[in-house]
Amino acid sequence: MISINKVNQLYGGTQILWDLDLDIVPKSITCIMGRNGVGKTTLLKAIMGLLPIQNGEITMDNEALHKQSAERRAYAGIGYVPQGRDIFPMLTVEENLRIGLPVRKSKDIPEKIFELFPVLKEMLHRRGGDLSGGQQQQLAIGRALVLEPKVLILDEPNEGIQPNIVKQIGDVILKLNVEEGLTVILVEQKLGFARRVGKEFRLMEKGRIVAADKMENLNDELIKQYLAV
Amino acid sequence: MTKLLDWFSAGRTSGKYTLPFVVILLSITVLASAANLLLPQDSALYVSTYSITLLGKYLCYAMLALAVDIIWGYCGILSLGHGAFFALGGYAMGMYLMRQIGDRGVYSNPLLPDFMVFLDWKELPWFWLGMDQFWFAMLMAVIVPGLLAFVFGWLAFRSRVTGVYLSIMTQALTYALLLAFFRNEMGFGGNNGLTDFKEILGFDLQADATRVSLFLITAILLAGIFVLSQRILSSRLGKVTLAVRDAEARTRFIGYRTERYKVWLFVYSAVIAGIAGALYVPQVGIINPGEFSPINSIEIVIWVAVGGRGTLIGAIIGALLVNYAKTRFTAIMPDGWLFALGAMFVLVTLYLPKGLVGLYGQLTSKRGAKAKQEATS
Amino acid sequence: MSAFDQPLQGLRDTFRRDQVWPFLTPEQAKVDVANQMILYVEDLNLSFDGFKALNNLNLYVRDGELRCLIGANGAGKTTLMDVITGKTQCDSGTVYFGQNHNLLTKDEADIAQLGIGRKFQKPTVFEAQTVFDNLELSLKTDKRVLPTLLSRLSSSDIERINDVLAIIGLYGQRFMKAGALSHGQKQWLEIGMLLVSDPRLLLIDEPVAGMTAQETERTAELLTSLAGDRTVIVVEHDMEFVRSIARTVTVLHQGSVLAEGTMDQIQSNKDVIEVYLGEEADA
Amino acid sequence: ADTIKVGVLHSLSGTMAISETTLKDTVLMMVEEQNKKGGLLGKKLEAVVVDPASNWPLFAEKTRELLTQDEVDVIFGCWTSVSRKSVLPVIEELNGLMFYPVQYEGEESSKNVFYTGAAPNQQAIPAVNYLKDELGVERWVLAGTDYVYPRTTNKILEAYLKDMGVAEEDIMINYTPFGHSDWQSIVSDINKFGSAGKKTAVVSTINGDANVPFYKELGNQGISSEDIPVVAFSVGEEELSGLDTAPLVGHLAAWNYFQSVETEENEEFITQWKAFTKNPDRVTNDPMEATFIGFNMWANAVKDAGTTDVDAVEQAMIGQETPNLTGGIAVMNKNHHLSKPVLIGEIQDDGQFETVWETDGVVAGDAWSDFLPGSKDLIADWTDPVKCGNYNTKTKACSGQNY
Amino acid sequence: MNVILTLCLLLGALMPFSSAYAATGEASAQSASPMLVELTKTKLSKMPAVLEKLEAEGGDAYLPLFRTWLAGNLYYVKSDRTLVEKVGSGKQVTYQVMFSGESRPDITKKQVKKVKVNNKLRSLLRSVIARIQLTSENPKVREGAVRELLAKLDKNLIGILETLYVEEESRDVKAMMGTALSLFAASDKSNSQSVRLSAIEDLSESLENDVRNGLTKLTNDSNEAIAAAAEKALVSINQRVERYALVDQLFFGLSLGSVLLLASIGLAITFGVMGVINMAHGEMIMLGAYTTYVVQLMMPNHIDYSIWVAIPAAFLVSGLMGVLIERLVICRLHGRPLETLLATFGISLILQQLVRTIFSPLNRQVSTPSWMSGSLEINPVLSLTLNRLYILAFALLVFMALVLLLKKSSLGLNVRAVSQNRNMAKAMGVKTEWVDAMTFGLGSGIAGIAGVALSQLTNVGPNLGQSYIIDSFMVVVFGGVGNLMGTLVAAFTLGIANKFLEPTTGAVLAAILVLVFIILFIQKRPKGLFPQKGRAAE
Ligand SMILES: Nc1ncnc2c1ncn2[C@@H]1O[C@H](COP(=O)(O)OP(=O)(O)OP(=O)(O)O)[C@@H](O)[C@H]1O
Ligand SMILES: Nc1ncnc2c1ncn2[C@@H]1O[C@H](COP(=O)(O)OP(=O)(O)OP(=O)(O)O)[C@@H](O)[C@H]1O
Ligand SMILES: NC(N)=O
Ligand SMILES: [Mg+2]
Ligand SMILES: [Mg+2]
Repeated sequence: MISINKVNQLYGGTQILWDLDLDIVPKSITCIMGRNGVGKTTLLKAIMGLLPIQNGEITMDNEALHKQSAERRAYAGIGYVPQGRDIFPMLTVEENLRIGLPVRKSKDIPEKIFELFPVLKEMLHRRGGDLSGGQQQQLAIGRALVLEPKVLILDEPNEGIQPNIVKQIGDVILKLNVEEGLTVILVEQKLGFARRVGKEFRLMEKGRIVAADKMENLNDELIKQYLAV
Repeated sequence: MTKLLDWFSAGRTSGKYTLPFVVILLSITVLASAANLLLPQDSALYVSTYSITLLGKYLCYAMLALAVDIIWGYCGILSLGHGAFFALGGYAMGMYLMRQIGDRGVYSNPLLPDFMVFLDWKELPWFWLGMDQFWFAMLMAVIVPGLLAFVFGWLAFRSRVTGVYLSIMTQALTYALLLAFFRNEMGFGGNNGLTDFKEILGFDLQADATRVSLFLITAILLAGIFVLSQRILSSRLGKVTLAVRDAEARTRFIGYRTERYKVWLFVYSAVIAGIAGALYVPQVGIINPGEFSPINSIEIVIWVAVGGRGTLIGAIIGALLVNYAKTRFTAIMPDGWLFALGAMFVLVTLYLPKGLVGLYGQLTSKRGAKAKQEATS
Repeated sequence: MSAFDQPLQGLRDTFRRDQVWPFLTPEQAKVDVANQMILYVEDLNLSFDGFKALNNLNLYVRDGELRCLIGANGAGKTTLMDVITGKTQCDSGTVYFGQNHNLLTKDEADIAQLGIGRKFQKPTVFEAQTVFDNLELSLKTDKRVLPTLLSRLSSSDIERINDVLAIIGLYGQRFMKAGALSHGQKQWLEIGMLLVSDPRLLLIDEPVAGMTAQETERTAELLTSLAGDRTVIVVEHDMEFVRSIARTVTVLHQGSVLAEGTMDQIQSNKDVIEVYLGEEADA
Repeated sequence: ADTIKVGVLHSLSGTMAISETTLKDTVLMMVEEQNKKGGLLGKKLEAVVVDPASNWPLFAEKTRELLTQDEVDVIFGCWTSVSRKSVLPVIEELNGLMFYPVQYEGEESSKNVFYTGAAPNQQAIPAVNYLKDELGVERWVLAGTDYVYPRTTNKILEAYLKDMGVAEEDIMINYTPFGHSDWQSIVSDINKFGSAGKKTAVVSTINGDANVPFYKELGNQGISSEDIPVVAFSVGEEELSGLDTAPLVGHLAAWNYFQSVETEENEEFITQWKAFTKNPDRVTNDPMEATFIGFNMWANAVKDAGTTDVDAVEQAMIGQETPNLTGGIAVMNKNHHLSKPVLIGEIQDDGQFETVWETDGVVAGDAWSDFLPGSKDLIADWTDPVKCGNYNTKTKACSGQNY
Repeated sequence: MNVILTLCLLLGALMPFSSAYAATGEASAQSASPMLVELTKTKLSKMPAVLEKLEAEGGDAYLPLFRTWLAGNLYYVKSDRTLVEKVGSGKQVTYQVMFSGESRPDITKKQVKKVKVNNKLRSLLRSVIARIQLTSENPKVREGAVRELLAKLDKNLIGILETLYVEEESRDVKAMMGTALSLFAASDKSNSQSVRLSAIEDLSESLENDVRNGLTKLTNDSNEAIAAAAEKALVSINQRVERYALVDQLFFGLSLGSVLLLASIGLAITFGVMGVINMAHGEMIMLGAYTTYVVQLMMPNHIDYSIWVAIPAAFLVSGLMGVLIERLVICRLHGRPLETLLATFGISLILQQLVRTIFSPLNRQVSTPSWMSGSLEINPVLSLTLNRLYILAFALLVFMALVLLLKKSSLGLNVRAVSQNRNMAKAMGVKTEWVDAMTFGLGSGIAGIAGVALSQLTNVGPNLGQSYIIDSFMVVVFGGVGNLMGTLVAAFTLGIANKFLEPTTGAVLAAILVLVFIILFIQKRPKGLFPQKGRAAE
C-alpha cells in the first residue's frame, strides 16, 4: 500500500529520520511505537506531505507520493488525524467537518460520523476551539473520516479521551478496517490499545524502524528494549 | 546601590556583539569628528560637515530603531506609533531652542517665538514656561514621552489590548497627535513646526564644533543605551520579556504580572525614542508635525525588520542602512528611487527572513557547518 | 427586587463576621489551612452562551491530598481549573484557597504567586527559549519588575533547576530551544516548570497523555511523592494511571460532581460506568 | 568648475510631488533653453536634481547636500512654506541662493532667497477687492487648509475686511486638515451661511489635494458660481486638469498668471513647454511663470555680475527687470519680492481661466503685511544702508540675522 | 377665451412684438436685429445693458440664445459676426448657427470667438430666462422659474404672477406662485396689516430659503405686529429646518461611512480574514481609480456608461495585481504575518512610483456620469447628492455580495480554515495556494471597485491610496478583525460620529476626537466591536 524507502528528514540542521524504510501492508492496521521524540510524528507528517523530506521516496500503490502536495495526497485517499488534534479553532464543528467534503465531491456530512461520535452532533454549531480536549479529538477523527480515506493515519488518537470512548474508537477502527478495508497507520503509546487494535507493529528508535512484525509477536523483551525508559 | 553596580558589572559578559559594537561605533565617531575638525577641507581624509550631520541624523534614527526593537523584537508589541515619542522629545528640544532665540527673531519679541507673534498671540502659553531652561526641557524630553507611554500602556495593557489592536491604537495615537500638532491653536507652530534655531547652551548651532559635539554626544548616548538595553534584556527580565512575547497568558500563570512588564518596557522604549528625538532636532534644524505621521512610524518598524528583529545590533544596522540607501537613492535616481527602496524591502523580506543580521548568522552557520562537515569526513 | 440582590449580597459579604475585609487582607498572606482544607469550591456555575459547563459544582480538597479528577470529555474539568487559576470568570459561586484567599477576586498572576501551579492540557512552554530558561522563569522568586531585573541565578537556584532537569529527563536537552522538543518532551518540561516553582497546590491536566507506559509509571511515582507537602489535583483519562496514584477520586459529569470516593468505589459505581468507564473498564 | 550648476529642490515623491514635479520640469526646460542660447558666462548650465520627498527635514539635508557636495550656484526649489522654513537656516548658513516660486503668506525676507511667487497683497487683497466691488459680496467665508499660509492669509484678510466695515458675523472661518476629502458638512454649512440673503463668497486657501473633493462637492450640492462664488489662491490650471470643470464654470482664482492670457511671450512659453514635455495637453500655471521669471532674472543677474558669486548676484538681482508672460515687466524689488500684475479669472469648462479683471499696473510684493499688528512696522530692504530683511522702522533695528 | 386674451396682452406688455419674433424661423435674425450684432461687440462690463435690451426685443424668441449664452457656448464668427452655438466638447466641437440650428462644419475653432459671460451676467441671464419660462409648457420648469424669481420680486412681476396664478393648473406651481405672492404681499407696506399678517401666516408653511430671508427682514419691520408674526413664522420654519438638518447630517454620516466601508471591505478580507498586514491595500484602491480614468479615456463619448465598464475592469485589474502579489511575494511569507507588513509596504512604494511614472504625478480627471450628478431634492432644505446616494447603495451592495459569496461558496470556509491552520487545511484537501491567491485577489479586486467609487469623490492621483490606508485599518480593527459585520458597523459608526461632531468642533478636532474615542473604546473592548470569542481567541 504505502511504502517508504530510505527517507531522510531534517529540521533545520538536525536529522530526525535516518534512511527510514517502512512498508505498510494493505488493509492492515500498523501500529508504530517508540519513545518520546524518536520521530513518529515526524514520520507521519512526512507521509502526509506536511514536512519536506530530504531524500528517499514514499509511494502509494506504486505511485510516487513524495513529489505531490499534501492536498493531492488527501485526494489520493490519505486521511490524517494529527497529534494535538489541530482543530480549526474558530470554525464550528460543522464547518470543521465540511472542509473535507469537496474531496469526496459530496455535499453532506456522512451520517455515520455522528453515529460514531454523537457528541459532535450535539455540538454542531459550537466553535471547534471551544470543545473540550476529548471532544476535539473526536472531531479530529470525524474530520478525517469525512474524506472517506483509503489510508487513515492516526497520531495518538486516544490522548485525552475518556475510557469508554477510547474503546469505542478502537471498535471503530477495527470496524472500518474489516468492513471497508481501510488501511490504518496508528501511532500509539498505550500497549493495551495497541495490542487490541493493531495487526502489525513497527518499533522506532532514533529515526529508524528497528523492529517490525505481527502484533502477536510483540514480546516483553522488545518492549523493554525499545519502549521502556 | 551596590546591587545596582553589581548588576551592571554582570552585564559585561552579556551579548557577544556589545563590546565590538561599542568600540567600532565610538572609534568611527571620534575619527570622523577629528577628521572634520582637524583636517583641512581639501584633505582627502576630510569629513565634511554635511557628512557629520548626516551621520548624526542616522545615529538618532538608530536609537529610535533600537527603541522599537526593544518592544517589538523582544516583547512582541508592534508599535506603529513610536514616531510620536520621538517627535515629543524633539518638540521639547525644539521649544528650548526656540526660547534660546530670544529677541533675535524677526519680530524681535523677547518672549514670543516668531510664529506666535504673527498669529497675534499675546502671551506665552503655560506649557512653554520653563522651556528656556535646558535641564527642564531635557527633563520634559524624557518625561513627556515616558508619561504618554505610561498612560497609554497602562490603559491598553491592563485591558489586555494586544496584537494588531494595540498596533492600530498606537497608530491612532500618533495620528491624533499629528492632527493636533497641525492645529495652530495648539501653540507648537502648526504645520511649520519649530525652526530657525540659533544656539544650544550658548553654542552656535551652525559652528562645526557644535555639530561635531552633538554628533559625538549622540554616539556616546547610543552606545550607552545599547549597553544598558543589552544588559536589561539579558537579565531575567529579558527572559520574561521573551516569554511575554511568545506566550503571554502562560507567563501570567507562572506569576508574572505581564502588563507591568509591558508598561515599563514600553515606557523605557518611549524614553529612548524621546532622547533620540531631542538629539535629532538640533542636528536637522527643524521639528514639525510631519514626524508624527503614521507612515514615519511604519518606516521605523521597517528599519528594524530590514536589520533583523530581535537583535539590538540588527535594529541599528537596519536604521543606518535604510537611511543611507535613502540618501543615496534620492540623489542618484531622484525619479526612480522608490522603485529601488520598495524592491529592497520586498527582497529583504523574501530572502532574508531574519534581516541583515540573520544573513550574517546564516553565512557564519553555513561556514560553521561546512567546517564541521570537513572535520567529520 | 432582584436588581438589589447583587449589591445586597455584596454588602452582606462585606460585613461577614468570620472574615476580614478583603481590602484589609494582606496580599500574600499565608494560606490558612487551619481546617485541613486547602481548596473550597462552592456552588460554582458557569455557562457559555447558554451551555452550562459548570453546574452548581462543589469540591473540597484537603491540604496535602492527591486528588484525581475524572469525568467524561466535556465534563468541565479543564474549565474548573480555568476558574481556579483565574483564566475564566465564573457566573456565580465561590472559590477559596485556604480560608483566607478568595480566588475569584484575583487575577492569574496573583493566584500563581499564592502558590497555585498549573500544567495545561495542551503543553504550553516558551518555545523560543531554552529548556533551562523555561525552568528559570518558573522559579519561585519575587516576580515584580524591578526585583526580576536585578535578580541573578544563585547557585541554589541552579542546583534546583538541575535537579528538576534530571527528574524530567531533559538534562541533555537543557540548552535546546523548547520549541524543538517533541510532544511528550514538552509534557515533561511543563511538569518540570511546575516542580521548580514549588507550589502549594498543583493542578495537573492530563499529564500522561502521549507518554509510554514506563513514563506513565514514573509520572505516577513523581506525583505520589509530591503529595503530602503539597496538594495535587490530577485530571486524567488513563485509568491505570489513576488507579496507581489515587486515594480519592472525584467524578465530574455535566459540570457537577457525579461521585466521589476511592477508586474501587468509583469503578463499581453504575453511573460512572455508564457515562464514563464503559462496560469493561479498558486497561 | 566648467559648468554652472543649478540645483533643483522639488519633491518628486510624497504628497507634494503632485505640484512640485512640474516645477522641476520647468527648471530643466529653462536650463535647456539657456544652454541652447550658449549657457552663461561661456559655461554650460547643469541641473542637479534631488528628491526631498515631501519630507521637511530632508529639504534641509538636501540643501546642504546641494550646496556643499554638489556645490551648486543657485537653487530653484520648495513649494510649501514649511519646506522653505526648513531650508532657510541652511541656505543662510552656507550663503546659498534660492528662488522660491510659490505664492505664500509673506512675513519673511531672507538675503539668500528671492520670492517670485505672490505675497498676500498680490493675490488675496486684490481678490477681495474684486469680489466686493464687482460682485457686491457682503458675507465672507474664509476656508483654508490648517497651516501657516492660509492662517496668515486669513488673518490678513480678516483684519482687512473688518477695516472695511464687515461685521464679525458676516465672516465665517473654517480650517480643514491636509488632504481633507469629505466636504459634505462644510459645503453644506457654507451653503447655509450663504443663504442669508446677502451676497456671499468663499475665499479659499484650500491646498492641493483637498481641492478636488471640495469642488466636486460644490458641484454636487449644486452651488454655482452665481450663488456663491469661490475665489481660490491655490487652484491653478494644473489642479483643474484633474477635475471635470463643467460644474465649476464661473468660480474664480486670483493669480499673477493664467495660461489663457494671450501674449506673444506666453504663446512661446506654452509651445516650448508642450514640446519639452512632449504632451500637447500639458498646461502651464502661475508657479511656472514665477520660476520662469526667477530663472531669467537670475541669468541676467549673473550676466550683469559676471560671476555666479552669491553676494554679487544677490546685489545684481535687485532691480532686475524681465517681461511677464502676461505682458508688462516684472521688477525685483529691494525686499526680494517681485512687482507683478494681479489677474482674476473665472474657471471655464475647458479647465482654463478667463481673465475677468486685472490690476491696472503691477503690484509690488509686500514682505511684511500692513494688516498684521506684529509686522506693520517692518520692512525688508536689501540695499544699503538698511540691508535687512526685517527692519523695524520704529526702533530702527534689524533683528536676528546672522550675516 | 378671456384668459387667452389677457395672456396675450400680458405677453405683449412683457415683450413688445418685434420683427425678431417674426423672423425666428428664418435663416438669420441678425439682419433684423442690430442688438444681436451689438452683442458681439460689447465689453463685458457693458453687457448687462445689452442683455436688458435683448430681453425687451426678443423675449421668448431669444430663449435659446440666452440659454446657450448662459452655458458659455455662445460664439460668433469673427468674419461676419454670425452667432453660433458650440456643440460637443473636447475634440468633437462643431458649430451651429444660432436660431436656425444649421450646422456649419466649415467653421473651425480659430474662426470663432466666444461671447463672454461672467458671474454677474450669468445671474442676470438666469433671471431673464426665468421670466420667460413662467409660461413654459412644463410645470416643473414653471415652478423652477417662480422659485428663481422669489428673491427678485417686484410690482411688475407680481402683476404677471397674479394673472398666471389664477390660470395655473399644476398644484405645485400654484403653491409656489402663492408663496411668491404672499412673500410680496407680506413685505409690501402698502397692504393693510391684516393682509400682511395672513400672508405671513401662509409663508410659515414654506421652507424656501428666500422666504426665510424675506421673513428675517420683516422681523425688523416698523409694524410690531408684523415683526412678531414674522418672528413666530420663522421659529416654526426653523424648527422644521433643523429637523431636516439632522436628517442631512445623518445622511452625511452614512455617506462618509459608506466611503469608509468601501475603502475597508477589501482590507477586511486580505487583513481581517487572511491575516496579511496589507499596506498595499490603498494602492489597490488607487489602481481601481486609475482604471476608471483609463476606461473613460477609451470611451470619451460614453461617459455615462463608463462606470459600468469600469467596475468589472477595476475589479480585474486590481484583482489580478492582487493575485500577482500573492503569488510572487505573500505566498512565501506564510507563518510570518509581520513580515507581510514590510513586503507590502515595499510593494506600495513601487506601485505608487509606477503610476507616477506612467500617469505623471498629477491628478487625473475622472468625470461624473450625468446620472450621478446633481442631487435628489426632497424639499428646499433637504437634498441628497446623487453620487453619494449611489455610492451608499453601491457600498451596501458590494458588501452584501461579498458576504453572500463567502457564505455560499466554499471559498469563505476554505480561506478561514487556511488562515487558522494551513497545514491541517492542506491535509484536508484544501488547495491552499489557490485559495490564497483567489482570496487575496478578491480582496484586492474589491479594493479596486472601491477605487471606482472614490474616483467620483476625490483625487485620482498617486497618493490616493495613502489617504485611505490608515482609515481602513482603523475601521477593520475597530469592528473586530475577521468580522465583516463588524467592518460594516464600524464604518458607519465612525462616519456618523464624525459628521455629528464636525459642526460643533470643526473637521480637525472631530477627527482627533474620533481617534481618541476609538482608543478609549478599545480599552473597553480589546477585540473591537464584534470580537472573536471563545477559548481559541485568547
Ligand atoms: N519543529 C521542530 N524543530 C526542530 N526539531 C524538532 C521539531 N519538531 C520535532 N523536533 C525534534 O524531532 C524529534 C522527533 O520529534 P517527533 O515529534 O517526531 O517525536 P515523536 O516520536 O512523535 O514523539 P512523541 O511521542 O513525544 O510525540 C524530537 O527529538 C524533537 O526534538
Ligand atoms: N468558551 C467556550 N464556549 C463554549 N463552550 C465551551 C467553552 N469552553 C468550554 N466549553 C464547553 O464546556 C464543556 C466543558 O469543557 P472542559 O474543557 O472543561 O471539559 P473537560 O472536562 O476538560 O474535558 P476533556 O476531558 O475532554 O478535556 C465542553 O462541553 C466544552 O465544549
Ligand atoms: N506657500 C504655500 N502655498 O504653502
Ligand atoms: Mg509525536
Ligand atoms: Mg480538559
